[in-house]
Amino acid sequence: MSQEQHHINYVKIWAILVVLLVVSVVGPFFGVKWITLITAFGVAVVKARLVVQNFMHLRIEKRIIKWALGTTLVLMLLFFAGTAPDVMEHHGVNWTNDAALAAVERGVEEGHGEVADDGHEAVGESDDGHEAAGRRAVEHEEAATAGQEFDAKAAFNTTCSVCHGTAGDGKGPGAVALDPKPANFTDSAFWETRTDEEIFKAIKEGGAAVGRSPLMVAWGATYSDDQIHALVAYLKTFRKK
Amino acid sequence: MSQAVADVQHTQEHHGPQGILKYLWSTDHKVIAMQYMFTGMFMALIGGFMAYVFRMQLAFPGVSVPGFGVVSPGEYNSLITNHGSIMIFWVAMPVLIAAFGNFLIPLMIGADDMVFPRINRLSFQVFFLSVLVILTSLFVKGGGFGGAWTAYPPLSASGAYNLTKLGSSLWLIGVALEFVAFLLGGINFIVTLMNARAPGMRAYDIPILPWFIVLASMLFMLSVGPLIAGAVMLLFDQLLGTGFYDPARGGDPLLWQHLFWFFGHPEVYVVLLPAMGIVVEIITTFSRKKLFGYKIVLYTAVATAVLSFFVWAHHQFIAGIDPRMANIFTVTTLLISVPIAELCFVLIATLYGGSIRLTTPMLWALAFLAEFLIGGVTGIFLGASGADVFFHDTYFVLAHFHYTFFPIAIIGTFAAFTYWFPKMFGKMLNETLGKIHFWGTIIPFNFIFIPLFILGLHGQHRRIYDYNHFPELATPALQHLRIVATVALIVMLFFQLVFFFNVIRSWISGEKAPRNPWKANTLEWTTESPPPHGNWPADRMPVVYRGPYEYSVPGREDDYWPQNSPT
Amino acid sequence: MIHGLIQEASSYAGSIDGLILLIFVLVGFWFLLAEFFLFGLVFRFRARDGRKAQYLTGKEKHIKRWITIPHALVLLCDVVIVVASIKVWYEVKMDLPDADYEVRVIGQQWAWTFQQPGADGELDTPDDIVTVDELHVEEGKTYHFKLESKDVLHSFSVPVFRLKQDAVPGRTITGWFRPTKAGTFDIQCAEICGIGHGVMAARIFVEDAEAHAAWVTEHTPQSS
Amino acid sequence: MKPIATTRSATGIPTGRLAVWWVLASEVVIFGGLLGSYVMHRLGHPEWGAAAAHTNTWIGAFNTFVLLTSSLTAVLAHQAAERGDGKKAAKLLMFTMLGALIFVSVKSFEWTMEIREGFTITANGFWSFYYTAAGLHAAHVIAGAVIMGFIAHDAWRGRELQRVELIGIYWHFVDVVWIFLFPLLYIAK
Repeated sequence: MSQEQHHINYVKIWAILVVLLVVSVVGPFFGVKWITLITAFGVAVVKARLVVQNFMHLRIEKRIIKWALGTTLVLMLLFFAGTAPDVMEHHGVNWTNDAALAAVERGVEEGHGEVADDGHEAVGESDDGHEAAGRRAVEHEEAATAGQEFDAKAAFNTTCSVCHGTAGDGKGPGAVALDPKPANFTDSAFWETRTDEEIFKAIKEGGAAVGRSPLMVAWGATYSDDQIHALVAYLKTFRKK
Repeated sequence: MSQAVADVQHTQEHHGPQGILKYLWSTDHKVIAMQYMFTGMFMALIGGFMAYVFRMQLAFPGVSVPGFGVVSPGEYNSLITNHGSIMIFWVAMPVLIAAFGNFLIPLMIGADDMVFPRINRLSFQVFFLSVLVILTSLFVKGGGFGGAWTAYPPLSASGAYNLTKLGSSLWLIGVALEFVAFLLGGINFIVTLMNARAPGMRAYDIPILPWFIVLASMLFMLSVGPLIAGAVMLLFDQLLGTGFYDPARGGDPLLWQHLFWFFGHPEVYVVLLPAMGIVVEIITTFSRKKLFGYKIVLYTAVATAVLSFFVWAHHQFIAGIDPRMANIFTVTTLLISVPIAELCFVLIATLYGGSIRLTTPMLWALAFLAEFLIGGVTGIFLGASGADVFFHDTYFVLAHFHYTFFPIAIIGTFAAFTYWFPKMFGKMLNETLGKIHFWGTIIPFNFIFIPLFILGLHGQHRRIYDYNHFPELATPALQHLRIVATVALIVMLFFQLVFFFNVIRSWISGEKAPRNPWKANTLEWTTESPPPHGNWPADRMPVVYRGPYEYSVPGREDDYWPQNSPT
Repeated sequence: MIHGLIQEASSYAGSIDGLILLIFVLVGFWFLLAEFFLFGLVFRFRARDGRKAQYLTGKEKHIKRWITIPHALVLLCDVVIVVASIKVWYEVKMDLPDADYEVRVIGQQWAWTFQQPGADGELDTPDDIVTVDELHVEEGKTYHFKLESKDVLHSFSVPVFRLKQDAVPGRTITGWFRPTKAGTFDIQCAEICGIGHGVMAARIFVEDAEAHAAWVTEHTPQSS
Repeated sequence: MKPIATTRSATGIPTGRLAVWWVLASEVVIFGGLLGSYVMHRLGHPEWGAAAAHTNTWIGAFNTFVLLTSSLTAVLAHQAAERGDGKKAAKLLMFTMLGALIFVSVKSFEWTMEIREGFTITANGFWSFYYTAAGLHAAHVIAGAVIMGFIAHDAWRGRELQRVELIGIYWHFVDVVWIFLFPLLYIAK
C-alpha cells in the first residue's frame, strides 16, 4: 500500500480541490438555478470523491471497506426515500400538513428576521407563530368567533369542562382520575384564596407555574391573553354568593 | 502444567491493577463481561419490579401495591416507559450482546482478549454512567419520563405536555449514552472478529454465535446513527426550545417516528440474532448434530439483517403516514418472515437424527424455539396493514412483542447462562434446581401473555392505568384475565429466587467444572474453567483445523471433534 | 373469530375480521406444523444408549427439500396475505366513499371534541354542534371525519368499528366510517398523550335516523 | 502491553485502521440522518431560502479552504510517518491543528455575528438545523484536534506512528462532511 500511495501527488489534488471550491462559490453568480445546483452539489460530490480516494486512500483499500461505506450511503438513501413522502411532502392521500402549508404561505416574513435582543424574546415570538399555525386546528373556535366576540362559554365547554365540568363545579368526566381534584369554581372559598392574576397565569402557563397541580396544562398556545382574560371573567360567573 | 501456570502469572504481571481494582478497573474481556452481566441482571430486577407494580395496578386498580404504594397515573406512565426502556436498552442489550459478546467472542475465536481492551473498559464505563442517569431520572422533580419508550414528540419534546421536564431530558441523555457505549463496544466486536481470529480459522469456521453478535453490532451501528442525530434534535427541542418536531415552527413530529423506527425495528434483530446464536450453539451440542446448513443459517441471518432496514414504517401504519407507503412496507414486512421462518426450520431440522439430551440449557434452547414461534406468527397479523388497523397499540401488540422479547432476553439469557456457567465460574449448576426454575418460569410466562392476547382481541389498548373509564373494557370477565396475568407474573418472579439460590449455592459449593463438561467443539471449551487472564498460555494459543459443528462424525470414536484438535 | 369477542359495528369491520381470520388460518397451520415437528423430533431422537447421532450436513437433497419446500410455501402464503391485506387497506384507509355527513374530530389533552353540522347540514357554519367526549352519529350513513390534534399525538380509535387513526398536530387526516349497528360504544385514545391518557375516553352513540334527527334539532344552537 | 489479538490481522487491514473505518461508518449514518432530515425539510419549505440568504458565503468558503488545506497537511504527515520521520509528521500535524483552530475561531466569530442579528437557534427551522449540523461538525473538529495533539506528542518521540494515518483518515472524513455542509448551508439560497 505504501508503495502505491507514493504515486499520489497530494499538492496537486489539493490544488484541484481549491479550484473546485472557487467554482462552487462562483456558480451562484450566474443566477441560473441548474448551474448553481451543479456547481454546489455536483462539485461537492467530486471534491468528496477526490478526498476519499486520494487522501483517505480508499481506492487502494480492501474491498470490504468500500462495501461497508457504500452500505451506509445506501441506507441513508433508503431512510430518505421512506421518510420524505411524509416529511417533505405537505399533502398526500387523505391528509394535509396544514401547519407546514401555512408556514410556506406565510413565507419568510414571520418565520425569520425578527431582530431579537435576546433569546427569550425570540422564543416568545415563536410562540406567536405557534398560535398562527395552530389556527387551522382550532378552526371551530375561529368559526364561533369570526367577526364577533370571543365566546368564553363555548371555549370553556370545549376545553375546560372535561375536568372542571360544564357547571364549573370541578366534576367533569375527566376529573375522576385526577388527584388533586380540579378546582371547583362554584366554591366561594376557592375565590377567596386566588387572585385573578394567579388564575390567568394558571391558564396560560399551567398549574405548575403557580405551584398548583401540574395536571392543569398550559393553554397559552391555544388562547391569546385577551381570550384568557375573557375566560377568567367567565369563571367568575360560576361563583356562588 | 507448571509452565502454563508460570505463563498465566507472567501475563498477569503485565496487565492492569491488582486487588479489588482488578474487578472495577480491569481491561480483561471476561471481567468486563461480568460487569455487564451483573449490571444487566440488576436492571432486570428493577424492570421486573416495575412490571410487578403496574400489573398489580391493572389487576386491582387503586390498590396500595405492597412495596410501592398507590400508583398515580403519572407514576404508571413512568413505570411502563422505563420498564420498556430498561428491559431493552439496559437488560437485553448489555446481557445478550455486551456480556456474552465480551465473554465469548475472544474465547470462541481463540484470541486472548478484545483487540482494544481499554476501549472495551471505556464502553462499560459509559454504559454504567447511562445506568446512573436513567436511575436518577426516576427520582427527579416531576418524576420519571412517562411518554412511552418510543418517546414520540410533541409529548416528549415539551415539559408543558409531559409534565416531566427534567425526567424526560435525563431519560433521553441516558439512552444516548447507552448508544455511545454500544457503538464503542460494537466497533470492538466487529474488528475483533474480523482481524483477531485464531490461525486457521476461516470465515466459515467461526461459530455462529460470534457471527451473529457481530452481525447484530453492525446492524446496531448502521441503524442507530439517524436516531442519535434525532436525539440531539429532541434534546434541543426540550432544552433550547427549538422546533424540530413542532409543526407550528416548520418541524414535523412524524420525522422522529421515522428516525426512531429506522433504528427501532433493526433493534429487534439486534437482540434476536445473539439469542438465535446461543440457541444454535446449544442445540448442536446437545443433539450431537452438525448444524443443518451452516451457510444457510449465516446467509438467512444476513438477509434478515438487510431486510430489517426496509420494514420500519410498519410501526406507523396508522400514525399519519401516507397510506400508499403502508402498501410498500406491508410487502417488505411480510417478506422478512421468510428468512426468519427459514432460521426456525433449520434449527428444528438440526434435531433430526440427533441424540438429544434434555439438560437445562437444552430445555431453555428448545423453549426459545417453541415460544418464539408464537411471537413470530403473531407478528404477521401486525405486519399486514389491513389487520393492523385493528391491532395497532392493543394488548395484542404487547403480547406479540413480549413473546419475541421474552424468549430473546430472558429465555436466551438463561440458556446461555446455564450453558456457559461452568466456563464462567468453574462450577457446575445443579440440574434439578435448574429444571424447577425452568418450568417455574416457562409455565407462568404463558399464563401472563396468553390472557393479554385475548384482551387485545377485545380491543383493549395499551398504556392505560385503569380500564374502568372504558365501559367495554371494564367487564368482570376481562378483569379476571388481567388478574390471571398478574398472578402468573408474581409466580414467575417468585421462581426466580430458585435461580439465584442455585447460582449462589453452585458458586460456593458446586461441583468443580472440567474443561469441557458438555463435550462441545468450540474453542472456549479447550481452556480451563474459568479461563485465566489471556485465556490460553501465550505460547499455546489455539490453532483451528475445522468447523465448529463436527459432531458424530462417522468413523470417529468420540462423537465430538474440537476445532483445535489436529487429528 | 374476533366478532365473538368484540362486536362488528361498521361497514368494513367484516373485511378486517375476514383478513384476520385468513391470517389466523394460514399462520396457525404453520405454527402447529412447526411445533409438531419440534416436539416430535425431540421425542423421536431423544438420547438412547448405544445409538449415535447421524452426520448430516444439510446438503443432502432428500433432507434439504424438507426446508426448501416449506420455504417456498411460506413465501406463497405471504403473497396471499399481502394481497388480502392491501385490498382491505384500500377499502379502509385509501378509498373514500361519498360522504353523507362530515364531522371534525379534535384531540387535545385529554378530551375529544366533535364538531358536526347542525340542521343546515354544512360544517363550519354558526349552527354547528360542538360536543365533548360524545359523538352522535346516524346508523347506515357514511361519515367522513377530519382528524386534528391541538397539542400532542392522539389516536382516534373505535374498536367496534375496527377504526383507528392517529391525530397529528398540524395535520388534518381524513377518514371514513359507516356505522351499521345502533348502540353506544367506546371511543378510546390509543396513543399515549400524557398523564391523563387513561381517562381520555369518549362514547359514540349510533342512533337510527329518527332519533338522530331529533338529537340534531335539539342540539343545534339557536342563532341569535 | 497489547494483547496478542491486537497484533493479528486476518483481513490484511491493520486493526487500528479497520476500527477507524467502522467509526466512520457509524459517523456517516449520524450525519446522514441529520442532513437527510434537513434536506427533506428544506425541499418542503422553500421559504427557508430567505433565511439561508443571511449566511455568509465568504466565511463559509474561507473555512472550506482552511479545512482542505489542513487535510493536505494531515495526509503529508501520514506520508512522513510512513517514511518513519516522526518529527516531520508531528510538525505537519501541528499545522493541521492550527487549521482546526482557525476554523473554530472563524466559526465562533461568524456565529457571534449571526446571533447578534437575531438569528438564534430558535429563530426558525433553518437556523435550528444550521446550528445543529454545523455545531455537530465543529464538535468533531475540536475532538479530532485534541486527539491529534496526543498523537503528535507520541509521533515526535517516534512512538505509535501508525496512528498518524488513523487520525488523518478521521480528519479527511471531517473535511468531507464540511464539503457537503458548505453547499447545503451556505450556497443553496
